[in-house]
Order: sequence, then structure tokens, then C-alpha cells
Amino acid sequence: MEFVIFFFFATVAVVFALVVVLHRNPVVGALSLVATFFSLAVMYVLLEVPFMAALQIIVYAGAIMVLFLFVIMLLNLQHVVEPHTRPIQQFLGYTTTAAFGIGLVYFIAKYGVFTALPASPFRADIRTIGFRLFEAYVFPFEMVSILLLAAIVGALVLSGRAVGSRAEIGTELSKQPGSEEIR
Amino acid sequence: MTLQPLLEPGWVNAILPEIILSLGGMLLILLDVFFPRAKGTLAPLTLVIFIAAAWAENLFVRGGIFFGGTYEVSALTMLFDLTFLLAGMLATLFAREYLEREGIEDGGFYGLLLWGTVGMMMMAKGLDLLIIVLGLEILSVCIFVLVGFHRRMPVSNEASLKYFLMGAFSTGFILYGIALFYGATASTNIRTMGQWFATNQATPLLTVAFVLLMAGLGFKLALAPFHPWAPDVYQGAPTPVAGWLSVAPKAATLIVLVRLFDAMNPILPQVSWMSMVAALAILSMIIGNAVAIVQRDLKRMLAYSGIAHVGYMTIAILTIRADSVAAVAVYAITYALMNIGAFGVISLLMKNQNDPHTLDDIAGLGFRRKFYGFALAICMFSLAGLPPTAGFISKFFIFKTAIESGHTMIALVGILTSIVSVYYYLRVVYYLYMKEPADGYAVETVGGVFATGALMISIVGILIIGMYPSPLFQAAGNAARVFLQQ
Amino acid sequence: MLNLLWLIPIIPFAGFLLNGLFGKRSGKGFVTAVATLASLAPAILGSIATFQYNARYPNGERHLNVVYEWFSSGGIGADIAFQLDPLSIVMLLVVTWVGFLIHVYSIGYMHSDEGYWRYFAYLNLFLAAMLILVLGSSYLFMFVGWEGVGLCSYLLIGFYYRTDYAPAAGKKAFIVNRIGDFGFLIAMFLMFAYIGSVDYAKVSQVASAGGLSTGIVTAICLLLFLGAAGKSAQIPLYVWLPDAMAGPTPVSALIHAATMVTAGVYMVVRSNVLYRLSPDAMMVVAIVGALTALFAATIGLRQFDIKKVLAYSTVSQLGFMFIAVGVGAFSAGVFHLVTHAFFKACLFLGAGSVIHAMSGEQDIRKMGGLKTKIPHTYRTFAIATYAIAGLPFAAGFFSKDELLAAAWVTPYFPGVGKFVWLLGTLAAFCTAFYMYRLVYLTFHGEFRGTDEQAHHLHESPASMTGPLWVLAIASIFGGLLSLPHGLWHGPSLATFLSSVVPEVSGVHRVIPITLKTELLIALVSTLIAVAGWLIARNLYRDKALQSDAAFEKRSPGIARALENKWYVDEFYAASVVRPLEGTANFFWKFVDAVIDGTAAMLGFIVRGFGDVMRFFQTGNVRNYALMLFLGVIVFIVFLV
Amino acid sequence: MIPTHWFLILGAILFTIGVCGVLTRRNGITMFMSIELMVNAVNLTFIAYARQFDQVHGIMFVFFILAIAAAEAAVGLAIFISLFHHRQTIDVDEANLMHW
Amino acid sequence: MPLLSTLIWLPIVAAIVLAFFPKTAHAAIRGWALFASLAVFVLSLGLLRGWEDGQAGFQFVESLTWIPQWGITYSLGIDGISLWLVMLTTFLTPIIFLAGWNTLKKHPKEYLISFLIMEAAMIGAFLATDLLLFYIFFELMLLPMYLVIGVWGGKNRIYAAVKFFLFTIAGSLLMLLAIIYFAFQAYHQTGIATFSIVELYGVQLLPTAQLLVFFAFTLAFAIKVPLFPLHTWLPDAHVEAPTGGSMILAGVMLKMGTYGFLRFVLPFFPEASARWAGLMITLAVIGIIYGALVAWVQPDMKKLVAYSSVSHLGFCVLGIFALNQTSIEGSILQMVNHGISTGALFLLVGVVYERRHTRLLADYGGIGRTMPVFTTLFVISVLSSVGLPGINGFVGEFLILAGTFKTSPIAAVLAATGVILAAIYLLWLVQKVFFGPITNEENRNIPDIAWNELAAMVPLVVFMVWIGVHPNTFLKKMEPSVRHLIATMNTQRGEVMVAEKSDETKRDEAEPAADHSRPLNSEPNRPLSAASIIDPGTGRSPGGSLPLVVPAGSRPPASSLHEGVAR
Repeated sequence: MEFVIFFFFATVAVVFALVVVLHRNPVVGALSLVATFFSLAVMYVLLEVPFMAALQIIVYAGAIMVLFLFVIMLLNLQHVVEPHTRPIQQFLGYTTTAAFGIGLVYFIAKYGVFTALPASPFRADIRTIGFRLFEAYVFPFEMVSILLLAAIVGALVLSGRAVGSRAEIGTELSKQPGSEEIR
Repeated sequence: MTLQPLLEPGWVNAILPEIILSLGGMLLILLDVFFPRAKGTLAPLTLVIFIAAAWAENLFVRGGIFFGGTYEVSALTMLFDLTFLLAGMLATLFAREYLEREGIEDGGFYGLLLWGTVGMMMMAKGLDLLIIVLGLEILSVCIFVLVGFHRRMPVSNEASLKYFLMGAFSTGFILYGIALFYGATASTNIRTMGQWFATNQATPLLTVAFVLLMAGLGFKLALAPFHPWAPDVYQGAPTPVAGWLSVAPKAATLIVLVRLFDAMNPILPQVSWMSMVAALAILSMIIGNAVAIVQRDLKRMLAYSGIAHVGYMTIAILTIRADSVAAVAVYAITYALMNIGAFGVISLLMKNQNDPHTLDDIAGLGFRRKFYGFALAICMFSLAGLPPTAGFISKFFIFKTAIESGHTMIALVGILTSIVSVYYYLRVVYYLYMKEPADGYAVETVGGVFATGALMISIVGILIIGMYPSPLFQAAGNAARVFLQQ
Repeated sequence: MLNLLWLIPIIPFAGFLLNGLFGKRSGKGFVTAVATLASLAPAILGSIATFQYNARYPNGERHLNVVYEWFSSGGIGADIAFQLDPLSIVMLLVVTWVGFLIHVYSIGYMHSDEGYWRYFAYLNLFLAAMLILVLGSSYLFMFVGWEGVGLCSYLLIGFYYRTDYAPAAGKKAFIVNRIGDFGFLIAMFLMFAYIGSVDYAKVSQVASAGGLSTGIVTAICLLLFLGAAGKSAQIPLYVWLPDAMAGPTPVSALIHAATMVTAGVYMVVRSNVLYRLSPDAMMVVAIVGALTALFAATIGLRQFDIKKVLAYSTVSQLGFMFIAVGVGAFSAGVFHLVTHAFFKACLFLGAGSVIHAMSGEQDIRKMGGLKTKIPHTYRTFAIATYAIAGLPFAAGFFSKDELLAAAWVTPYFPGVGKFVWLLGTLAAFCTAFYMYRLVYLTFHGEFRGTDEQAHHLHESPASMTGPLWVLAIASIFGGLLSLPHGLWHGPSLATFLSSVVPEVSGVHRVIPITLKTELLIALVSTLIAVAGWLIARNLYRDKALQSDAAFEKRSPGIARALENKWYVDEFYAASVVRPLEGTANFFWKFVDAVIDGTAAMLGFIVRGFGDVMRFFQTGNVRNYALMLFLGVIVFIVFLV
Repeated sequence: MIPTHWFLILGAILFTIGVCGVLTRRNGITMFMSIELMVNAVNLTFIAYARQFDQVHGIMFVFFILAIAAAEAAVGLAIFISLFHHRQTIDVDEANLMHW
Repeated sequence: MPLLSTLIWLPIVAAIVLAFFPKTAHAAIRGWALFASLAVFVLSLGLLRGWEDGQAGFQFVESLTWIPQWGITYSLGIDGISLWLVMLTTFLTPIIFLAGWNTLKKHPKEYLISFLIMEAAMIGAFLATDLLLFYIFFELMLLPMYLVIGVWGGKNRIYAAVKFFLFTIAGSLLMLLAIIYFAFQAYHQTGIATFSIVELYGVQLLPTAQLLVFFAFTLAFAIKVPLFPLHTWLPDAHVEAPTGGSMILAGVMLKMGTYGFLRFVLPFFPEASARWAGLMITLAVIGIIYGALVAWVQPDMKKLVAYSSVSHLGFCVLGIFALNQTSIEGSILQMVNHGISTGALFLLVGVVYERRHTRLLADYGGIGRTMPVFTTLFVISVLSSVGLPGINGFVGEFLILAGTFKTSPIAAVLAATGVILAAIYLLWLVQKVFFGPITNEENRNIPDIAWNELAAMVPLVVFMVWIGVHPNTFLKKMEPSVRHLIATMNTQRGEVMVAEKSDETKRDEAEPAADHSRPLNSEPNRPLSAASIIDPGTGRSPGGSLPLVVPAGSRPPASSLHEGVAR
């Protein structure tokens, strides 16, 4: 039974991931990414970590992807059709990633296999996680606050409107090497 | 039910500098929000915070392992902390007048600088890859913002875009590499991993993991071939930030590498991982110096030279010994002094409301602005590794350890490439003193007490370390020995 | 006095300093006084020293006067030390007294020259150097004087430095001498390496003790002779002497006739112990001398510059001296050296007086019939000519005959000796011929110069004619210094020198000359000389220039060759100078360029590499990502 | 019970797809989405291993990765916005003022 | 008062003080610089006063721990080899300042500061008895020189400056690597980490390692000298440098190379040095002839003198690698001579350049008429450079050649031709410039030499004569050190010699007087310890270690085996 579920949602995840990568419209991309996230959540359930599944839905699908969509809409890019990239880049991108993926999968299948199945049940319920979070992981947990604070401040700083009108300056770029050089 | 947070006694002292810096950052931002007039006080306050942190570092911090074996404080980490603080201070000093001139002074800037320092400290002290990654991310986020801080400038924004995309991309690699290591060693704690390495065999999967990890960290270090972001980002970033960016994160990443390689030491005989590091070092030295020759933009040139310098530092950590770690530490401090100093002088240049940074812009500066010219010249000599500057003595240290570890050929490459480097560093001196500016194109400099002070610090530091390095060597050596023996 | 020998060279040197530093400001009187005293004092002191020496060393040991150790390192070095022995004494007296006379003469000759002070400063310097040369007690210290006189001749030849030719001639002289000195240096190195010292006594002691292999000795001797050839203008290094006539005439008399050029002979005599150990070297010396004598004499046959004629005659006479020392008749060589000093100096001074009278004209084709105008000059000149031509009972007669006789019977290389004698005799004939040609063209016939030259003709002042007469008398009676042993058994130059060099003929003779052979030889050469004189007489006395013209008509080739000195200078220029210049330019223009090129090439390669690499920096962030990823893949491929 | 390495393989595939997206897309936001895809692949890998080792640590790691992703998202999108302000597009290939 | 440190630091202090002078107070600036340099010179005379004759080792030893981690010490010392070079440095600097008194217009302050720092660096390099200390001074002197050429030089100055710097730095960086490697190997053998020259003298590397390090050192010094194929930077540097720059460059800086050979290459790598002496000698001889020939065809006075330097330095290298007492003493003396006479020549060329702003021979001719005093001085300098006996040039060249003749006669003979060529090109120069009719009207009235230039020239002339007339003043002081150097080489080569005997004997047949196989100096072989280089005066070894006693017989006997093979 769970094999069926696994394969179904694995396929879903991969397919929608491909859609994300291949589809020219960012909105479609974002939505299919959400689909991928959902199927990943399912994977977490299969791995007996329901809490992470929930978190996956809430944080990723709920928060982050919404943020993405929001930005897309804000800049109303939904109709912008993305031009083709340069063929070399395209070609190299596909071939190298294909090679990389095949190699990776091969190595995992060859060396990453665990003969012993995991001991179940997996006691990673919310309680455990919560306790660990505030006992062993208290320091990183606190530091995350700094991370998020920095992110917020940064977001404010960056997206704040440019004051003054010196938009043109930056276009003055460094000169390319001229004829006059010391040998 | 009660929580028993896992807090060893003395933990407050251990992370006092981090605490000071974090709170200080918040304080600055609030201050800026509530008293927008008082921008002038921000920089001094930042300095006070930095100094307080350094003070705390020296007075209260005692060595030890905290937070369930995830956070190690030792003399070496203190040394690196001081390096970060020094870099931060210099950056602040240069930034003061720069930001004011550009009219973009903001509490956020200093706050992010402080928090970035916190991130680096976490990288330096983290015994667990989790802490390290967290610190790395804090740092990265701060850098994204600082690089893009000059909002009005497209170049600045573009720089931050490039750094962001590449940074996130490489973070992906780092994380995946860590995940694979975790899969092998069943832990992300470096010590535990070390024990595993001591007992188990390496698999190709592990090699893949190592390559991915190195790629990510190599990106942070701007090691060739993971370097190409560096010139663009340095060029686009506000100059003081570029200086800071070119030094501090690299130092932090280096000590992370030192920890990792030290842990991996037992398994290295089985695998040829270090040959990858060696290749990175050689490529960096060659490419960095060769391309720096053809640059006419000072910031880009310094970026490439930075790539080369990281290459030199990497030579030392090919074999982790007390000496080599000490060499890296010393080099990091020296590099902070000279490179931030160089960027600082460039940040003072000003030409009709624009900040120019090509060679032609500094033509004849040496005789018009004697002190700035002199400072830049000293920094260049030091970067070129000419005695009696610190650059020489630390480079000497690096090559010494390299030869003593048996990497004579790599050291030879280093020497040959630094012959090349002498050429472009001296070209700066040539423009400073031996070239008259094109008629009517005289770049004026904007700088005050802050910049001057910063330059004094770096010049004096460079010369003192260059002429009487032994205390520093003593400290670094002992620190490294303590760091490695346990 | 004997222990104050160092005073003798010092005094003229002081004169040089005085005149050189203050001569320009303080007037002629001062200069004259200083110069004359500085040249008279050493003469007198030298004479005193001579008497004391004779009193103290009846057997002619050497008297050594060490001043201090010049330098020494690893067994190589020398002292500043002067020595007195018969040979030195002879040279000393000749140099000082002739030098003094010429100083006196110069007072008159140079009185109108603006470089008066400079001239006398140089002359004193020369005197000092020459005295060091003859008084030095080791080859190394002699070398100091050796190069010193070279320097002085450089300065004095180039005295008229505003002309083109004079400095060039001076340079030529110095450089050619340097080539000789090269030989001298190597010889000294050999001595240091194989004898361990260059002190005369030490060298001759080791050599006579048989401490040296013949090869080494020959090498040393030949190298020394190279030096001598340079200094004394022998083939192949004689070319500088004729050009040296660019200097003031008294200089030519003093340096390039009487004293400096004979230094080579002096050196060979000095090293006679070495030479006698290697007959091959002696033969080389003799043959070179003979060839030079004849060769120069032939050139002298057809020169029109009065000084050039005398110059070539000097070269040829030096050749005679080398014949003497070559065949082993060292004392004869010295003897000829002395007499030659007398008459050649006299001739040059006479020529100088002529030129003075002709207000600077030197071409004998423009002269003629001067004997009534400048009688003193004429008489002295005639006497000196008589002497040099080797006509009976004058100085040249005895000296030349003695050395020719010695060549005839030399024991070292008998067959060759005869040949040398033959060459010598031919040279003697030429000598008589061109000297009398000179006399007749200059003093007889009618005047061929311009009118105002004729108008200005006047006899020189007493300060010039005085020395002329002294020297003329000396060149008549100079022969009495060393009469053939057969005729005279009393003390003579030969016996005086016997402690330094073996006598040619005498009690313990090396060269067995019987009186009979000597007289025979004398007869032959007398006839030869007379023949030369008579031919010259009927060719030139009446039909002065026609005969030259006639000769040119008869055989133009030889004539031109002779006028152009057998094209030797041209030959040297083509065979040595220009190739050398070519190589130099090749080195400079090509080799240096190649070296720089390689350096530049390296730089260029690095730049090129950088220029290529920078274009991977497309500015497109996705390319960067691709690079990163490619890097990852490559490393995976290599590491796994 | 599903073998752990299946999850790992799935993670590897997703990671690869993410990389591919970064390399081939010009749209900045899409690139960033691809990066998120990579990060999720990492999460899956971590959780699979954690499950295998019966460790909570892996889970915690993922927990923190979520935070990191969120922070990056915030800053990144801000950067895109200001990029858009500057040049009315988020095509990253347009952003090549600085090169060579 | 530590004399040597004072000699090094006084100029630096003076330079720092000078930096605070107002830039307009030219007279004060010049005066101060001149005063400072004169003070240094006077102090350096103290060296002669306190000098212990017959003392082979380092004197006036000073030693402070500097970088104890690596056994690097700030240790200074002076011996017969460095004495006269230090004196030369302190002697030339004031002369340079004096000569440039009026002609220096552009940024005089910076110019003088550079020179003072250069002086300090050069003195330091001569005095350092620690490898790293030496290296630091060795490179420190490049920077001011680079500035001097680049800022105050002629048209093409940048090219010259960069070329100068890159050539030199390339060599010295490789030497740095070699230094590290050498010290590391020494550490392996002895177990003590040290860079002290004296202690390293005792270390004998394995042949292969020795070879590599030898070549690295040799390359660095050969570039500095410069030896034949590496000489091309010199003419450009000289032509472009200002007068003072050329003087100090030719006068002292080039000597760094030859000094390095003596101080480091020979005693550190005796085996390799003896083995490759042939190569070095060949290069030196080529350099002598090459330089002379090229100098002859130069159209530019300064270039001519520069190439003549190549030739003269060739003599020095020849003497050094002839490896015997005489030649080495000769080449040290020749270094001093070259410093004085070539310095004088550059000074005079500068004088006339100041007046006519051209250096082409073709533009001159007959100026002996217009500037007689100048001409006299020039001719004197030329003669001393030609090597006229009685003036300084001769003694050095003679000793070098005579010494070389013992070990390799062919080389000596070939090199001796250089003496002829020297006469050719220098007299050519004199004739072209001073003699002959005045062709160029501008030469009709050039003011003769000025008071300050005269004052600068007189001491030089005095020393030319002094060295020429009484060279023992100088030779005697360097003699023990040189003897000790050779003794060191032989004792170190002692063990390997037996193995080599066979091919050595072959070489002996080739060269009658030469034998590297036997010790060049008949001193009994004794292991060289730091103790043998003790300064009894202080009783402390230069390394600053514990007091040691001078072992008996550490003073080598005076007789040299080469004094007359025929005896």
C-alpha cells in the first residue's frame, strides 16, 4: 500500500518539479512547486514525521510560496513570457545536470543502501521535538531569531524606495583596459 | 513538566561577545528609528559595541565546549573573533564618511555589520555543522543586504542579486553535502564525525559529499573555479563593504575548513580529497594573479588578488598542523589590515558625485594626498608581500609551513605567481606617484578623522606585524596547538 | 743619497703637481722654473747616486731601496722599491740628462703655446714615470712606470687636443700599448704562478737555478717581448709610433725617440737571464727586430714629412736594438740604445728647430736650401745624420757594428744569425740612404716654400741650439763609451754592465767575436753606409725632387705602397677593428634584444592568459552557476 | 516498509532538477524557486536519514533549514523587487552591467 | 652604544624626521639630509677605530631574539668582507647628496627620504648575520630604488623601473623559497631551527638539495650583479635613473650580488660552488668581454658606463669563483674600486647632462676646451676605471686576474683582454666628448663644474689615489676573513673530496696551477663550529648563544698553498 503511495507521490513530485523548471510562466511554476511540496509532505508522513509534514505545508506551501506569488503579482509578471536562454547555456545545463543526476542516483543506489530497515516506531513527535528544541538546541534556536531579524531588516532596507535621484550614477562603469599600459 | 535547557555553567561568558553584538545591533536599529537626526552617533556607537565585544572576548571568555558539544570556544576562536571584530571596526570607520557622503547612512547598515560578525563567530566556534550553517546563513543574509545597500546604484543592486543567487545556490550544495555526510556518519557534530572517520572506510558517495561541501565553502572563499562572483560583487558593493566582504567571511570559512580537515585527517590517506583542495589553491593562485594583471578597475583587481590570496592561505591548510593553522590565522589578520585598508583608500575617492575606482582615477594621488597615497602604497607593498610589511612575514609563514609539510612544488607555484602579482601591485604605486592625472581629471578625496584613523590602524598594524611579529606568532602558535591537540 | 732613491722620481712628480695645479694661474716664469728644476734635480741626484754607487758596489751588485709594501695577498704582491745597478744607472743617466736637455729646448720651442703649463706638467709626469720604470726593482713596479709613460705619451701626443688627428693618435698609441701590456700582465701572472715573485733578483735566481721548464720560460719571454714590442714599436705593434708624431716635436724627441720607446729594450735586457734560457724566444726577438728594422727603413725611404721620416728611422733603429738583444749581445743593445738616444734626440730637436723656422711646415717638399738660413741646426743635424748612418768613428758606427758582428757570430742560432745580419745590413743601407735624402732635401738645393715662409726663416734661440750642440757632440763621441774589446781593454760600457749582462766580447765572453771578424763586419757596413750616402747624394743634392718623381714614374705601385706605409693601417682596420665593431653591434642589437625578448615574451604570455581568462567573467550570473556546477562535476569525476 | 534509499534517490532527483532549473531559467524568481526545490530535496534526504538512524537530530536540522529558507526568501524577494525597480524586469541575464 | 644598529637606524630616523619638514624649505631639507648622511659616515669611521686586525670572524656583534619561534634573530656583525662595502655605502651617500645639491628640483624631500631609507637598507644587508634579516634588507632596498627611478627618472623611466624591479624580485623570491628550504633541511640535520648565518655555515646539505638551493641563490645574486645573460635590466635602469640613483645603484646595490656570493653561496654550498665554478667563471668572462664590447658601440654616455659596469662586475664574479685568497680579496677590493670610479663617472655624466640635457656622444666634442676642470676629473676617473697602475682600478683587477690565473689560466687570459677593451671604449668616450674641435655651438660656453660637484668629486679622487698607492690599508683588514672563508669551504668539502679525487685529477692536468681537489688553503681541516667564529672581544658567538672559548688553532696559518707552485 505505502509503496503505491510512495510511487504515486514521488512521480507527482518529480513531474511538478519538472514543470517548475520547464514552464515559462512563473505563476504556473509557483503553483506546481506547491504541488511538489505537498507530495513531499506526504513523503514525510510516510517517514513517520507528521510534524514535519505539517510544517512543510504551513511554512513552505503556506508562507514561502505565498510570498512568491505575492511578489509575482506585485511585479505582475504573470503574463511575462520568458525569452529563451542562450543555447549553449541551455545545452550545458541539461547535459551536465543529467550526468550529475544519473551519477548521484547511481552512487546512492550503489553505496547509499541501508540493508537494515529503520527501527519503528520513530519517536519524533512534537513533544520530543519541542523538548529538544528548548534543551539541546536552545542556542541555535535563539540564533535563528537573529537570522530572521536580519532578514526582516534587510528586506526593509532593500525594498525601501530609493531616495534622491542618483539612479544614473551606477551606470558609469569602470573603464575597460585601455591601450596605455606599462609593459 | 519542566524544560532543562542544556546550558553549561559559564555559557554566558562564552557567548558574551555574540550577545553584545546582537543586542547592540538591535539597539542601533531602534536608535535610528526613533532618533533619525542622530545618525552621527551611529558609527561611534558601533565602534563602542565592537570594542566592548573585543573587551568581553578578552576578559570573560574562557575556553571550553558548550551547548551539548556544539560550540567550542578556544584561544584560536578568540583570535579569529578578534580578526572579525577588527575587520568590522575598520569597515565601520571607512563606512562612516562614505555613507554620509552618499547620503545612505542608516542604522541597518551597522546593525547588519554587527550581526554578520555574530554569524562569523558562530562559524568559527561551531562544532556542529548545524551551528556552522546557521552562522553562515546569518552572515550571508547580512552580506546580501550590505552588498545591495547602495539602493540607488544599479551596480550595487546587481551585485547583491548575483551574490544572492550564487549564495543560495551554493548553500544548496553545502546542505546536500552535509546531508550526505550525515547519512554516512549519522551525525553532524564534527567531533563525532571525526571519530567515525577514524574508524570507517570512505565511500565514493562520501567523496561526492566532500566535493559538494567544498564547492559551497569554496564559493564563500572565492576559490577558483568557484570565484567568478567575487569581482562583480566587490565592484558593485559599497567600497567599505567590499573591503570587509573580501576578508572576514573568508577567514570564517577558513577556520571551518580547518575544523573539517582536522576531523577528516584520519580518512585522508584513503582518499584523494586534499588533491582537490590543492587544485583549488593552485587554480586560484594562477587565475587570480593572471586576471588581476589585466584589470584596470581597482576593486576588480583587488577582488582577483583576493582570489589569489585565498589560494595562498589554502596552501597552508593542505596539511593541518599547529604551524599551518597559526599561519592561516596570522595571514587572516594581516590580510584584514591590508586589504580593508586598500579598499578604504579607494572608498575615499570622489569625482563629481560618483565614486571612481579605476587606475586612472588615482593618477598622481600620491603627491596630492600624501597620507592617503602613502597608505595605499603601504597596503600594496604588503599585499605584494614585500618586506618589511606584514604581508611579507605572513606569506613567509605560509610558504614555510607549506615546505615543512612537503608541498614544495605548490609553494613554488605560489612564489612564481606572486612574482606576477608584484607587477600589478606596483602598477598601483606607479599610478600613485609616477603618473600625472589626465588634464583636468583630478579626483578629489573625501575623508575625515574616521578614515584617517582607520588608515593609521592598518598602516601601523601592517608595519608592526611586519617588523615584530613574534608576539602574534606566539599567540597564534599556542592557540593552534591548544586547538589541535584535543 | 742611495737610500733616498725614491726622491728621484718624486721630484718631477712634485713638479707635475705644482704645474698641474697652479701652473695655469701663475705665469710662464713659475712654470719654467719648476719644470726645469724638476728635471735638473733628478739628473744631478742621479749622478751623485751613481758616484756613490760605484764607490760602494765596485762589483755592481744591486742596491735595493724598499719604501713600503705596495700590496700583497695570498702570496701575490710587490713592494714599492727602487733599485740601482749598472743597467739602471745607464738608463737613469740617459733619461735624466737627455730629459733635462729637452726640457731646456722646450722652453724655447713651446714659448708661444697657450698650453705651456700643461705641456711642462705632462713632461714632468713623464719623467717621473720613466724614472720609476728604470729604477723599479720588480716587474710589477716597473709596470707602474711602464703604464705611466704610456699615459704620458697619450696625453702628450694628444697635446693639441683641439685637432682631430692628435687625440686619435694618442688613443691609438695607448690602446696599442695596452695590447702589449696584456702580454706583460700574463707574463707576470706566469711568474707569480711558477716563480712566486716578480722581483728581478728572485726571478733571475729561480731561473738560473733551473727551477723553470723551458716551455714556461719561453712563454714568459715571448709574452714579455709582446709587451716590449708594444712599447718599442716592433712589428706587429709599431703602427702607433708614426702617428705619435702628432705631438709637439720635443715630445717626439724625448718620448718617442730617446727614452720611452727604448723601455722595451730595457725590459728585455732586464730579463736577459730568462731569455738566455730560451734560444727560441731570443731568435724570435732577433728576427722580429731585424724585420722591423728593414721594413721601417723601407717605408722611411719615401716619406715627405720630416718627422715621419725620423719616426720610421726610430722604429728601424729600435729594430736594431732588438737584433742586438735577440742575438745575445745585450750590452751592445744597451750601447746602441744610448748612442741612439743621443743622435736621434739631436735629429728630432733639429727637425723641431727646422719646423720652428719654417713656422710649422713639416713637408720636406716645401723646404730646401735651409743650411745657410739656420746654420747651427744644419750642422748639428748633419753630424747626427753622420752618426746614425753609421759612418766611421761616430757613435752609431761602433754600436751598430758591434751588434751586427754579434748577429753574425751568435752562438744561439748560428744559421739564422747570418740571415739576421743580412737584414740588418740592408736596413743600415736604407738608413744611410733615407737620412741623407732627408738632409739634402731639407738643407740643400734652393728653397721651395712660400714667400712669407722664406721671409720668416730664422735660427732658433740659444735655448734650442744649445741642447742641439750638446747632443751633437755626444753623438760624435758617444762611440767611445764602449770600444771594441780588441781595440781597448780598459773599462767600458760593456765591462760596466758585466754584472747584469754577459759581455759581448771580453774576458769572459759569451759571444766569441774576434777582432778580425769585427773589423770585417765594420768594413762591410761602412761600405754599405757610404754607398747609401753617395747614392742619396747624387739623387737628391742637385735634382732634389725630380728623382722621387722619376721613381714614381718608373714604378708607381711600389711608390704608392711605400707612401702609404705598405697599407698596414688599412689592413689592421679591415682585419681587426671592423670585425670587432661588428660583433659588438651584433651583441648589442641582437643578443640583448633576444634576452629582453624572452623576458617580454613571458610577460606577454601571462597577460594573454589573463586576457583569455577574464572572458569567462561574462557578468551573467547563470554562467557563474554553470561554472560552479561544472567544477563540481569535474572534481567528482576526478576524485571518484 | 519503504527502503530508505528510495527516498534518497527521490531527493537526488529533485536536487538535480533544481540545479537544472537554476542553470537554465532566466527568470530570477523561477531560479529561486528551483533553489527552494534543491533545499527541499535536502530536507527529504535529511529526514530519510534521520528516520533511518532513528535520530531526532536530522529533523531538527530540517527545522532550522526551514528557517533559513524563509529568511532567504524574504531577502531574496526584496532583492528582486529592487531589481525590478531598477530595470523593470527580473530577467537575470539583463543584469550584466559588470563583467570582465 | 650598539654601533651597527646605529648605522642602520640613524638614516631611517633621519628620514622620518625629514618627512615632517615643510616641503618648501628646500635648503633645510637638503642640509638635514646631508648632515644625517655625514653623521652616519663619521659613525662608520668608528668601525675602523674599534677594528681588531687579524680577526676572522664577525666583530661588533649584536644579537637580539626576534622571532624565536623560527630561531630568527636580529643579529648584526661585520667582518673583513663587509667592512669596506659598508664604508663605501656610508661614504657615497653624502657625496650623492652633495652632488645633487642644486640639480634636484622635483619633490626633493621624498627623493632624499628614499635615499636615506635605501642607505639604511644597504647597510643592513651588509651587516645582517641572519638570513631572513638579510633578505628583508635585501628587498627593502628595492622599493626606494623603484621610486627613485620611476619618479625622478628620465623619459622611459617607468619601463626601466618596472624592469628593474621585476628582474630583481623574480630572483629574490626564488631565493626566499630556497632560504626556507635550506633552513628546513638544516633543521632536519641539526635539529635546531635557526636562520643564523654562522650556525648555518656548519650545515652541509646533501648534494642534490645543495644543488637546487645553490642555483636559487645564485640566480638571485646573478641577477643583482648582473651576470651575463641576466644583465639587460641594468643599462635601462642606469640610463633612466637620476644621477644619484645611478651612483648608488652602480656603487653599492650591484655589490649586493657579489657580496651575496661571498657571504652565502660559497660557504653554504661549497660543494656545488666548486662544482659549478666553471660555469660561473665562464659566464663572468663572457660578461667581461660582452659588456666591454657593447659599451664600445653605445651612443649614450650613461649606457656606455652602464655596460662597463657589466664588464667590471664580471671581474668581481670571476675573482669570487676562482676560489682563492688572492682573487677573492681582489674582487672585494674591486667592488670598492668600481663603486668609487663608476660612481664618479656617473656623477660627472650627470653634471654635464644637467648642463646640456643630452647624453649622446654625438652632441659633444671638444668640451675639454670649455670645461677644463671637469675634463681633468673625468679623465682621472676614466683612468681609474681603465685600471691604470697607481690608481685604484689596477690593484683589484690585477689581484683578480693573477689569482684566477692560478686556478683557471684560460679564463684569466680571456678576461685580461677586457683590460684592453676597457681602454678602447673609455678612451673612445673621452676622445668623442672632450677632444677634437668644437662642432656643436651649444658646447661653446658650458659653465665648468660647480663648487658642490667639485666638493663631491675630490673625496672620490682622493680615494682613487689612496687605494692605488697603498691598497694594503684595505687588503690587510679583509685578509683574515677571506682566509677563513676559504678554510671553511675546504673543511666542509673535505669529506666529499676523496670520492671526487679521480675526476679532480683529470681537471688538474687540464689546468696546471689549478687544483680544487686539494684544499685551496693549507689549513688543517677542522670541523667548523660556531665557536670558530667567535669574537673574543665579546666572547659571545654571533648567534648570541652561551659564551664559548676560542679553540686553539682556530686562527688559520698564514701560508697559502698557492703561493708559488714552483717552490
